[in-house]
Amino acid sequence: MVSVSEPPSELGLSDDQLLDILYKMMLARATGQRERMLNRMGKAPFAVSGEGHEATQVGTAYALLPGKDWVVPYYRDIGVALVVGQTVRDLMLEFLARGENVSSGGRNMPSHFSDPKLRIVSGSAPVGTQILHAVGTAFASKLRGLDEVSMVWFGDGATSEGDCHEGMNFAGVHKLPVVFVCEHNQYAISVHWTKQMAVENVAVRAEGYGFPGVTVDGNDVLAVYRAAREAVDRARRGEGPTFIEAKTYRLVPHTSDDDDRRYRPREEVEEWSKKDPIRRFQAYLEEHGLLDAKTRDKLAKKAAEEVDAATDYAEKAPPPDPETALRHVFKEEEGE
Amino acid sequence: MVSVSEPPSELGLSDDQLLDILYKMMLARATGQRERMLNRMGKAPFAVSGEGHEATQVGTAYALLPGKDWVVPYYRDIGVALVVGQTVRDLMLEFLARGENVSSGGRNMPSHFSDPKLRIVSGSAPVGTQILHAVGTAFASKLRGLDEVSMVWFGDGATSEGDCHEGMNFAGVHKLPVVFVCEHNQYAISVHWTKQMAVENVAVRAEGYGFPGVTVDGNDVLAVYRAAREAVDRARRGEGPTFIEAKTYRLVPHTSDDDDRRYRPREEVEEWSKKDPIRRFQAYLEEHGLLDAKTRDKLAKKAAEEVDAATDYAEKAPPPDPETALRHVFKEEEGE
Amino acid sequence: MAEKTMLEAVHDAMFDEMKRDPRVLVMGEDVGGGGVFRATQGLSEEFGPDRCIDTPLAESAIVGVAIGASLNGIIPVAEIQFADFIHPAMDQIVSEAARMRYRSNGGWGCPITIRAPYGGGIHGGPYHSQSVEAIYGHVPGLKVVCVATPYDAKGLLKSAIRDPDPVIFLEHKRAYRLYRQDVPEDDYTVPIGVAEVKRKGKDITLVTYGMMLHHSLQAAETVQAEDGVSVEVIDLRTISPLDKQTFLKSVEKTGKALVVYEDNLTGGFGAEVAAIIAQEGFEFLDGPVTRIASPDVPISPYASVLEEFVLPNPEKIAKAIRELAAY
Amino acid sequence: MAEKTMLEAVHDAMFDEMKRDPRVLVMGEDVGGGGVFRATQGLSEEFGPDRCIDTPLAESAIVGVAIGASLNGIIPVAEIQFADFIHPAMDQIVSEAARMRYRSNGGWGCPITIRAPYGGGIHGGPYHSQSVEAIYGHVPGLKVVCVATPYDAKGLLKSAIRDPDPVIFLEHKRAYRLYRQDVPEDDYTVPIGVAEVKRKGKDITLVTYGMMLHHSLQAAETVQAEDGVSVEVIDLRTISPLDKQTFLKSVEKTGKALVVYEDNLTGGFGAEVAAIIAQEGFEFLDGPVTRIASPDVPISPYASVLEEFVLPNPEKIAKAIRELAAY
Ligand SMILES: Cc1ncc(C[n+]2csc(CCOP(=O)(O)OP(=O)(O)O)c2C)c(N)n1
Ligand SMILES: Cc1ncc(C[n+]2csc(CCOP(=O)(O)OP(=O)(O)O)c2C)c(N)n1
Ligand SMILES: [Mg+2]
Ligand SMILES: [Mg+2]
Repeated sequence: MVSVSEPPSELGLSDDQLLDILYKMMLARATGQRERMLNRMGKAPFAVSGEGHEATQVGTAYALLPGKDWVVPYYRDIGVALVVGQTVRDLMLEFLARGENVSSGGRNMPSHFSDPKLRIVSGSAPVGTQILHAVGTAFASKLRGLDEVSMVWFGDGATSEGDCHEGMNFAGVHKLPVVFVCEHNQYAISVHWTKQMAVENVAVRAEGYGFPGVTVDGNDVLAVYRAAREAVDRARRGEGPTFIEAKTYRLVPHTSDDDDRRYRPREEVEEWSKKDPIRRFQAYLEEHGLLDAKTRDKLAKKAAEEVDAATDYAEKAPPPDPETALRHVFKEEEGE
Repeated sequence: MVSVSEPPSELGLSDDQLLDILYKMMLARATGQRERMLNRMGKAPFAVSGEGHEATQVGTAYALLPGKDWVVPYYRDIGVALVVGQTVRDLMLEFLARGENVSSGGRNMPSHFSDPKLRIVSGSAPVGTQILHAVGTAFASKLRGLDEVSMVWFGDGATSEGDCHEGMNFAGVHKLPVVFVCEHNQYAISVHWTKQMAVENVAVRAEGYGFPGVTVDGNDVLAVYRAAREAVDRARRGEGPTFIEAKTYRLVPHTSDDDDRRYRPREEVEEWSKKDPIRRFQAYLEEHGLLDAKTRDKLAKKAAEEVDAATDYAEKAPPPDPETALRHVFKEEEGE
Repeated sequence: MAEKTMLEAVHDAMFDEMKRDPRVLVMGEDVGGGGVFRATQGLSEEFGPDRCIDTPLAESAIVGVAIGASLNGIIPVAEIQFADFIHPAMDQIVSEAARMRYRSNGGWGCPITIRAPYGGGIHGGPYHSQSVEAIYGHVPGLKVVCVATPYDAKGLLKSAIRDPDPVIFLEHKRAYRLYRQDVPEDDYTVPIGVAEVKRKGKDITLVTYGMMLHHSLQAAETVQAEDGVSVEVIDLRTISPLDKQTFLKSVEKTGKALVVYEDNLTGGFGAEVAAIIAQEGFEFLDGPVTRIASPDVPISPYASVLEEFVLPNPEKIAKAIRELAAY
Repeated sequence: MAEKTMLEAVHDAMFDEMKRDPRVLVMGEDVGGGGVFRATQGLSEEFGPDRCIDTPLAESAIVGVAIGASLNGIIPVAEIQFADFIHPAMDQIVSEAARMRYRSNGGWGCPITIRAPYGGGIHGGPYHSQSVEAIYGHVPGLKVVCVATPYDAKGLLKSAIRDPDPVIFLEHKRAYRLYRQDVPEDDYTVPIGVAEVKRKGKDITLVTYGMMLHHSLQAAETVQAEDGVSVEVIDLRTISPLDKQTFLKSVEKTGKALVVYEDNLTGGFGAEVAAIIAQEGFEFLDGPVTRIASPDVPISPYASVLEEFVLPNPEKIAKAIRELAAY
């Protein structure tokens, strides 16, 4: 596994950017936690968050040019959505299925991010289908001679789907500017990765499609960022796809419908809590003199306030008008 | 590429078996040729044959125990069907869609082999679906503790389908006794393999599923046999799947509906005609003193006679009774 | 006899069949740990992980491998976690499972059962709410069951597992824990392809299945009480093979037919029921063959207000009954 | 104006649209070399291999990549080589293309066209003969066209390519070279969602589409000549959105409806047409809404005698017309 030990300066990130990365991770965590809390309070029927995946999500998305590059996330990617420009308010409006929400106007389940102006492609629930969409946006970029990059995120379980194979193969044949990010959290709901694949590192499959695959420590945000950066640069240079496997862990159940005590030993969860990517990055920044307790608390407070404000706003926002259920099946005439 | 140069005795095949292998190759060729001729004469609307693939088909199938092992061919596999026990008469009855034909009673297109007593699994036309069926028969063998092996054949184009990936992954995870045989003839109809995959040897993909992949000269019947033999032995020992990529070439158009002059330079076809697997094996046997012109002619004559007799029989056999079109949608009660 | 939910009944049918026949096994995503709905709870512990198999996340493989295994002496009960995720397996189901017997002229059979929880009304949004029965009810070679009650679920799932041909077994998610019903512990089966009159009536024949059975029964009570309209409610239970005699006989008596289904109106399976009545029951009809279903939008949008707007419910059904009764 | 086959008309529509709009491209298996039916003949030469793209053999990828490309300024015309091979792409079509706009509340659109040659009567056996329109006609968010004549093919394919939403464009294989018809060289379109009365009549309304249009027209001539029965033949052309006004108006006039389709009877799209007539046209009806379709077996078995036994043809249709006329 690639892991980062060198000083942050080597990565070309400014101190502000490093703190911004930390903040986005904290914000993603706080948002996910709040959503799960609201769910437990009975304010929303469903919640799914990426707690534990923050390094992977923020580290990869941070390598993109927001608004220019194509973002094709899956349901766990609160961190991705925040990095490329969605606000917590956007997410809370979506979470509470308010009419105003930009992702879907209350039609899709929570965490099915969509935002045309940010080039976040609307996602569905069937696992893995979005991989082909990212290959498609990248294909269009190439055909149109645009130096955009497409990035797509999915889980370890998703690698078993036919669409994952077809997408990687298509991307390899056409040498497309697409980065595949596998957030390998070792489980597909209750199914351990050893029942999903017979290889230690699924990134080795990339070779069979004619492009590089790398395995990184998905809880090390700078290692992830470096791998993503290289992949994005490579793609932008026209050298084709890269597959990034980020080994991580979700610290919470699969969704609000799941009880992970059935299948994950508490010791394992404990073990991984110690590797918490946020605490780890904080320690790293402290070590390099870029963060102190005061700043950390300030950031935490800021994140909490942002989440509070967004929650307040969203709770007050009205649900969609029932009749809107009939709209947008097909394109509407102007003025309709 | 693995290629065989050692004397035949090293392979554990008797002289009789070597001649039988040659005969099966010649018979497959003669059958395919006859079918194409009958098609041109207007006696059948469709023909698809494996001319050029005989070494790959006969060499792989020869490693199986007929009636015990599971045979999951695709539409090009006349050679496979003959090796595991179908007769030319069976094939001709199928080709002419006679009611008596064991494969389908005139329901499936020609060369969609099926024979329950020989454990040849009925195939469809959608490319690659049968790969999962072979994984399924192998799964059952393993669950039931039976030392059967399943072998499945498909083209280079089929490797692009999701089912191919899902099948190989499933087989890898469960370490199943299945052998994947890719008859890599470099084209999927008109599409050259370089538009199908971005790797020189598709066998490298096996590694990503946790089992070995080998690339062999698919026009060298003994090289193919050796690879298949090893794979079958491995599978039978419970050591899991093997992927065999046999590089070969079809010497004729894709099917009777195809005009390959549109997409294949004549020189390329010429070049490969020189590598004809049958002539090559004949030369090899002659070199090792196992074949002379007389025996060769005798075998050719025997094949021609077998094909003649089968054609005669099949031409006289009646078409299916129209009303049978309504039967066997579901299992019929005894005596129905 | 114990009171069971439909979910428990589904579980029990698998348990019993696995006990009865060592060839039966269960396979699918997360089934080893009991499944996301807990339908396979305890099967792995009782019968071992080799008979309750966690597969990779790949629906085409689940069905395709089940097909192959079924050719070699196994009787697989394949679970698709949500019916919404059955589409990647479409080709294996339609091209392969459904045609194995036909294309081999009876040579091969494919005795698999594919279970899939389906239907809306559970805040599942457009990817955990779909009805898929119309797609498969149209495919020759498949049997399609849509269960809605505990008793029927157990008896029909046993029939499905024992059936020599592929059965798509659809369990309405909202009916899973809706209520308890006496379900015999003893072995019994409910035959595939037989509808049941779940409520007798004389003014209108209401043909339905799945969750809409419960909504329809409720609507029938309401109109009986409030309007004195007597509705005969027929639960198809199986949509393929379709038991048309039962509803045609009823229409002969009532002269009026209302078909209620949760799926989108256009091209839903209720269209077939209505078409049969319009052709074979034409002489009995005293009014238009009426359909109540969801409008033609993805079923269903997530927000409660949207979902309620879209799905048929007892009020919408009662309204349709009144209108038809007044015709 | 030149006489063209339907196949040529399909080709010309793509050619013209690629010329007119640089965003339009064609992708699929073997399309670069002209395609197995030659529908894309010469497009690669004219517009370059980047606008006529040979894809890997993977239908889900063909559709899924087309979807993604359509989000980024491309207007893909994706070819599925035979409609029988569309099933592996089912999930991408139903879960993704059809719902992209709805689930994003109008934020994203998916302007793709998926062309697929379909239908039987060409000795194609059960895997080169299927009708798939019922599956897709049932899915909200998809438009579904079934063409059967050269003029309509060109005009409708242009409309499909220009449509901002996904269109499943089904071309009946047996109609490809059936006959020639005057097809304007000029730009013209035929609107999606509008049926056409292809033959005027007063005794019976016959609703059909695809190859059955031709068989129906022939049957109508026969019964006119032999029995003096006057049949109005309506070609739906588009099955979704469905132009029900055209056939309801006709039934109002004739009082009798015959629905003819090639697909399996049960759950075929004709069931929807019959159901609409039975509900909305009930007051006009003087006889049972009658359906003629293939029996419920895989369409179609390969041997000629079997195929002929299964598929509807002019004789079977004429027989049904006579029976309905005599009702
Ligand atoms: C095609 C499909 N099958 C099944 C499901 C149900 N399901 C939702 S998430 C999930 C597990 C996904 O695991 P993974 O890809 O590892 O992502 P993770 O949730 O672990 O981040 C499953 C099986 C689905 N959404 N889509
Ligand atoms: C799912 C599917 N898509 C398309 C086709 C049409 N088709 C038939 S054979 C073929 C090419 C197959 O190529 P390959 O797998 O290399 O086998 P080969 O014919 O070369 O032996 C295609 C595209 C099909 N049969 N099934
Ligand atoms: Mg995971
Ligand atoms: Mg090939």
